[in-house]
Amino acid sequence: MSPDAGRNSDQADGALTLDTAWTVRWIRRSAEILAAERTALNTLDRDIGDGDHGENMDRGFQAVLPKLDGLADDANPSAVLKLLATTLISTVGGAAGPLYGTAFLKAAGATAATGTLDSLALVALLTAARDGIVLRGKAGAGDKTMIDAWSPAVDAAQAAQSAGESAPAVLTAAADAAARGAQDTEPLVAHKGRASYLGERAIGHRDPGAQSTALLLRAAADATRVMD
Amino acid sequence: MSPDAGRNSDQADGALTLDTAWTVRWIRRSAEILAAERTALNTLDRDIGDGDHGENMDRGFQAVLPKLDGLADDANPSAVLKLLATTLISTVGGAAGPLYGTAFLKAAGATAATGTLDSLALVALLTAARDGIVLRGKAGAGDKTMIDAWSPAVDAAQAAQSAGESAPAVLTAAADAAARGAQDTEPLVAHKGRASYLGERAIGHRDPGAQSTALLLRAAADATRVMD
Amino acid sequence: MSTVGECAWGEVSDRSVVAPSEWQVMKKLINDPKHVVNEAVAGFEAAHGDIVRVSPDPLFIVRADAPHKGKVGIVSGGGSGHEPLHGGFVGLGMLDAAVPGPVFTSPTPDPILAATQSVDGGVGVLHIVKNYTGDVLNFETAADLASAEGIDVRTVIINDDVAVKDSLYTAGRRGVAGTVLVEKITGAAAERGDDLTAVVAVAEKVNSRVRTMGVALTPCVVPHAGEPSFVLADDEIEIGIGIHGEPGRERIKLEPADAIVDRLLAPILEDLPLASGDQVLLFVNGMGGTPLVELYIVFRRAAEVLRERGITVSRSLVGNYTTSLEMAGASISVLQLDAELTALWDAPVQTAALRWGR
Amino acid sequence: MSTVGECAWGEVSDRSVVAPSEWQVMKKLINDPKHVVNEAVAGFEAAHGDIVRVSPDPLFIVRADAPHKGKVGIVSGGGSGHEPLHGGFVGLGMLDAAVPGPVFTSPTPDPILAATQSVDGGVGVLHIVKNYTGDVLNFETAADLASAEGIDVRTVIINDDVAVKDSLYTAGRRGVAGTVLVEKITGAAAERGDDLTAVVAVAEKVNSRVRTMGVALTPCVVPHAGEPSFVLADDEIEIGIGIHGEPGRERIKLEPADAIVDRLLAPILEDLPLASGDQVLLFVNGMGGTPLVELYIVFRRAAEVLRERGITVSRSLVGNYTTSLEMAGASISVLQLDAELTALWDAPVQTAALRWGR
Ligand SMILES: Nc1ncnc2c1ncn2[C@@H]1O[C@H](COP(=O)(O)OP(=O)(O)O)[C@@H](O)[C@H]1O
Ligand SMILES: Nc1ncnc2c1ncn2[C@@H]1O[C@H](COP(=O)(O)OP(=O)(O)O)[C@@H](O)[C@H]1O
Ligand SMILES: [Mg+2]
Ligand SMILES: [Mg+2]
Ligand SMILES: [Mg+2]
Ligand SMILES: [Mg+2]
Repeated sequence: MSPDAGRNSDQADGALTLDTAWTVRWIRRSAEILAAERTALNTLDRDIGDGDHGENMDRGFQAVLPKLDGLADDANPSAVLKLLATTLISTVGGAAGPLYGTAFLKAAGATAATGTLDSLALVALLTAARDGIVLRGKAGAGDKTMIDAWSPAVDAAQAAQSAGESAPAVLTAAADAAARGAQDTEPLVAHKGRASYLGERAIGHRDPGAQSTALLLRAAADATRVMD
Repeated sequence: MSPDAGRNSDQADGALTLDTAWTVRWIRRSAEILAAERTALNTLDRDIGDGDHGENMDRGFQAVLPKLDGLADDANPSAVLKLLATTLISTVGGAAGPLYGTAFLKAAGATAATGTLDSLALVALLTAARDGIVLRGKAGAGDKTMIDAWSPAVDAAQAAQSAGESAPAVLTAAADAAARGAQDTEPLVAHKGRASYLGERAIGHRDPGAQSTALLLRAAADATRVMD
Repeated sequence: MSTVGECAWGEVSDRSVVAPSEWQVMKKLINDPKHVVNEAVAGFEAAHGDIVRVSPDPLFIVRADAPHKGKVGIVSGGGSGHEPLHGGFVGLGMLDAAVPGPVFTSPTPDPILAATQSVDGGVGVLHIVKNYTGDVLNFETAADLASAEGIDVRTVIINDDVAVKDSLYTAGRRGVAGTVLVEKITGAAAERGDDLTAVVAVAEKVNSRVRTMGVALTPCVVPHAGEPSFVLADDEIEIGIGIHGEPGRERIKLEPADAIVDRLLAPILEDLPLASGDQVLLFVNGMGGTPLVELYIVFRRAAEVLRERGITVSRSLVGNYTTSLEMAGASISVLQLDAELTALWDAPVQTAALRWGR
Repeated sequence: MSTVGECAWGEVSDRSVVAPSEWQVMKKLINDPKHVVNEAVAGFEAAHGDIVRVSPDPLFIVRADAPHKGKVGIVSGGGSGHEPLHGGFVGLGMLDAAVPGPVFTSPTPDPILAATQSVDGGVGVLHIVKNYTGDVLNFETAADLASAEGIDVRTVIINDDVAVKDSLYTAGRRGVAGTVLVEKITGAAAERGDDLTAVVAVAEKVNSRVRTMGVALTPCVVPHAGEPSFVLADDEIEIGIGIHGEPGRERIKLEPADAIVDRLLAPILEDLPLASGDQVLLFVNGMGGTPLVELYIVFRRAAEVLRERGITVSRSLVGNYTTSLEMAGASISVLQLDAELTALWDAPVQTAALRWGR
């Protein structure tokens, strides 16, 4: 697959199909945003964790970029997500590595035989990702973790899909909900991860993992539009 | 000997004799001045040494104070100086402990059988002290050590004695010369002690041991006058 | 407020790559923040080649003579920055391998798996894991992968830190300095030939009998962050600090050492069912930046408090064994001994950081 | 400028007694600056009662089983604040007694004399003295007094620090971290039964073959002073620092670790007549406040430079063994080995800080 394969997936109606090229663009855009937000994520994590979340995410997404060029020409979105998952598992470390790794592994599983993702497939992808994180990390809603961005995103995606929205619109709804969800972690006390050691002192700080989730879903929505 | 034995040595002519009581007053006054100058001496030593000279001197002179009360009633100046010497040796530590200890041990030797010190005996005392320090520390003039206060003091005392000055006047001359000598160490490079490691960087700083010598000799002059 | 950024470390600005001018203001003996762990491990191998060898990629430290046929392998690991934990404890009578992650970040499953394979003597491998979400998850994945390859892997999670309430509402107690004691004693059990089940039982026994509580006086600076991990006022200390600079129970004004020791011991003694006549191992651990002379002042008071309760300190350990880079502070661990644990503690050990009987 | 007084330690005002409010702003785990040494030594005895006992007044630390009839006694000492030097090296195969002075201040002759008497096994006692005027003079007086009592005392002055020019115009080279190597190897010679002359010869041989050079990144704070012993700008380091914070050769801008190592090694290799094929012991010593991970980065480069010159690092030591309280920094020592020195280095040692073979 050529590096700029992502450029040629426009459809006749002007919307982009969510195909392999979109999946690759999603990862590229995520890497871009995470690099730019690296220090900001570190700072969030320093406030209520150990200050490495931006570092960890940046390391993982930088590691996947060169591998994208080596994808088979007939790779489907699921194959791309699986590559992302295994790369994150083997390069991110910390709590976020296995959690995001499992998320994308499950997402790959949920989209296995599909070449192009419609809104229903997108909802399945997001749901599987969220469920994977819950399976590994056992966090519930309101525990002040990345789940508090993922769950509203899944709900919003589901609602948009039920309302008959296009796949890009479903993603935008998910991204918006994740951003709100991340923001809404600020008043919470944490019950999972390092921030749980802080008790009341976590109040007023945004969860870094919820924030990185919001950034990833924003990247997914961005990737439905042509970028330069 | 009662604690205020030092108060009763006035002579008919208004001058004080340099007897045992004077020796005791010298030590008490030294302890007082060194306690007050403790931090200042530490600071000088921090600049070109290890910052403990005030601490060391204060510890030694505080240790001798209670022992003064236990002096035999017939103790002569030499016995008092010997008590000072052994106490300094066993409490001061560092370079200053053995050096001042030897100085006062030799001073005690030089005044052995005397009950009252005249100007000649005083000069002998100061000379013996200085020579003791040279014997142990092997410093010469201009090496930026306490010798650079002691040697001018000995010279000034000798000159004053030759000119027929009284013992108190001899001490004042010695104290003045020591103060100038201490000040004159400022432009020097050190060749002995810790300051020698500094090379050129010692220039501009006063030697702490020279300064404490100046303070001790000032105390000796002070002790020739009645204090409250 | 005193942040290290304001004083010893200089100002470090935001950046996504480290420009040559920027490491110059972070006051550490390093070359490039990105190479700290690799270079340190290379130096470690150069210094202790008689005891360990290093696999550079995936990165792990392993006993020079591993694997031992018929001996249970013991693997630990976690973020770097806690040295000598864990690499300094690889060797006869303690760990078979250690897997260092980036500074304060768990290693990924790949090197854990590789280390597990390299120490497998055919009778199973124990993973000793400090209770942090990242460590637990990454070791879990590695254990799954190793099991899939037919290696019998068991895991013991260390959670000795009484600063954190162990409840459904937290990630649970953290694993801190008590880990050293688990590694030593469990390593001795494996060395004497215990099977995997017995080795696991020893590790769990030590973990259930050791409690730790720490204090920080100053923060530390993670090389790639370049800024202190938290901020303490000139007269503030953090009671119950974790080993990555995670906050603890409370922030208080500095007190005399004896008062601080009493504060650290209280929750330990509340939690550990010690009776008069019991024997303990008392471990005063330095966080990295506190001089030994202060650690012994802490030990003095801790031993005194235990003695007053009729408890005998029959074994002791004092030093920087589970550190947080250059953080100033200390932790106190109390391990309730019995004849078995005492004998295993006394058994020979030959590692870079702990050695006796050999 | 970064002074510790401005950041971690708070402001400490002039004072002649320590008021309760004042220790609160000096950020150390201590009770009262005046009791630091006594309390630390009490804690040391509590922790290591199997190896040492302590005489509280006059204050010295002595092997629990001293004196040994027919064995040369070995005594060292000096100011406190360099722990584990010297107390941590008392025990089988190393020192028989250590005499700790106040922080950074030589002990007086009384405790040195008492320690000498307590380890006299009838065949003489060696004083190992670091070359500082205060140490030299106080040990000299003690030796005179001990000789007067019929004890055969010999003295070896350690001066391994190549930072200071050894000339008539200075107090001569200082004794620094190389002292640890002298104490270990000389202790082994005494333990195997060498007589006083032979023990002195071994000590002098080690001293003549070891060279050290150090660097400081931050100052330290002497408890009774309450202020840093020197001031370094945020981006400055001091090359050739002494172990009391005495200045060294030059103050330079912070550089990468490898460049600093090269600067430290250059004068050592200039001074020590090493040839390709020679074997050395490489000792990277931490000043107290530098994490182990950095010391191994230093070791890595130092070993590399030696290897490039065809010199084999056949023995190594890495850790905080001769410290300056919490000072950040390190020193590198190179000891030219031969078969005898290697065997004596490898001989059993059982002390609080250095232990193997037992
Ligand atoms: N049990 C959990 N379930 C879901 N998310 C979690 C859990 N524990 C931690 N996290 C997420 O991981 C983030 C921290 O990731 P990161 O900083 O990379 O790892 P670490 O905490 O190991 O340093 C947290 O902000 C939180 O969102
Ligand atoms: N060889 C010497 N001869 C004379 N005086 C010396 C010599 N070495 C050091 N001194 C004096 O001792 C002083 C330092 O004393 P002090 O600080 O108490 O001891 P230390 O240097 O051991 O800390 C110096 O300022 C100097 O005057
Ligand atoms: Mg983190
Ligand atoms: Mg001094
Ligand atoms: Mg982390
Ligand atoms: Mg001194």
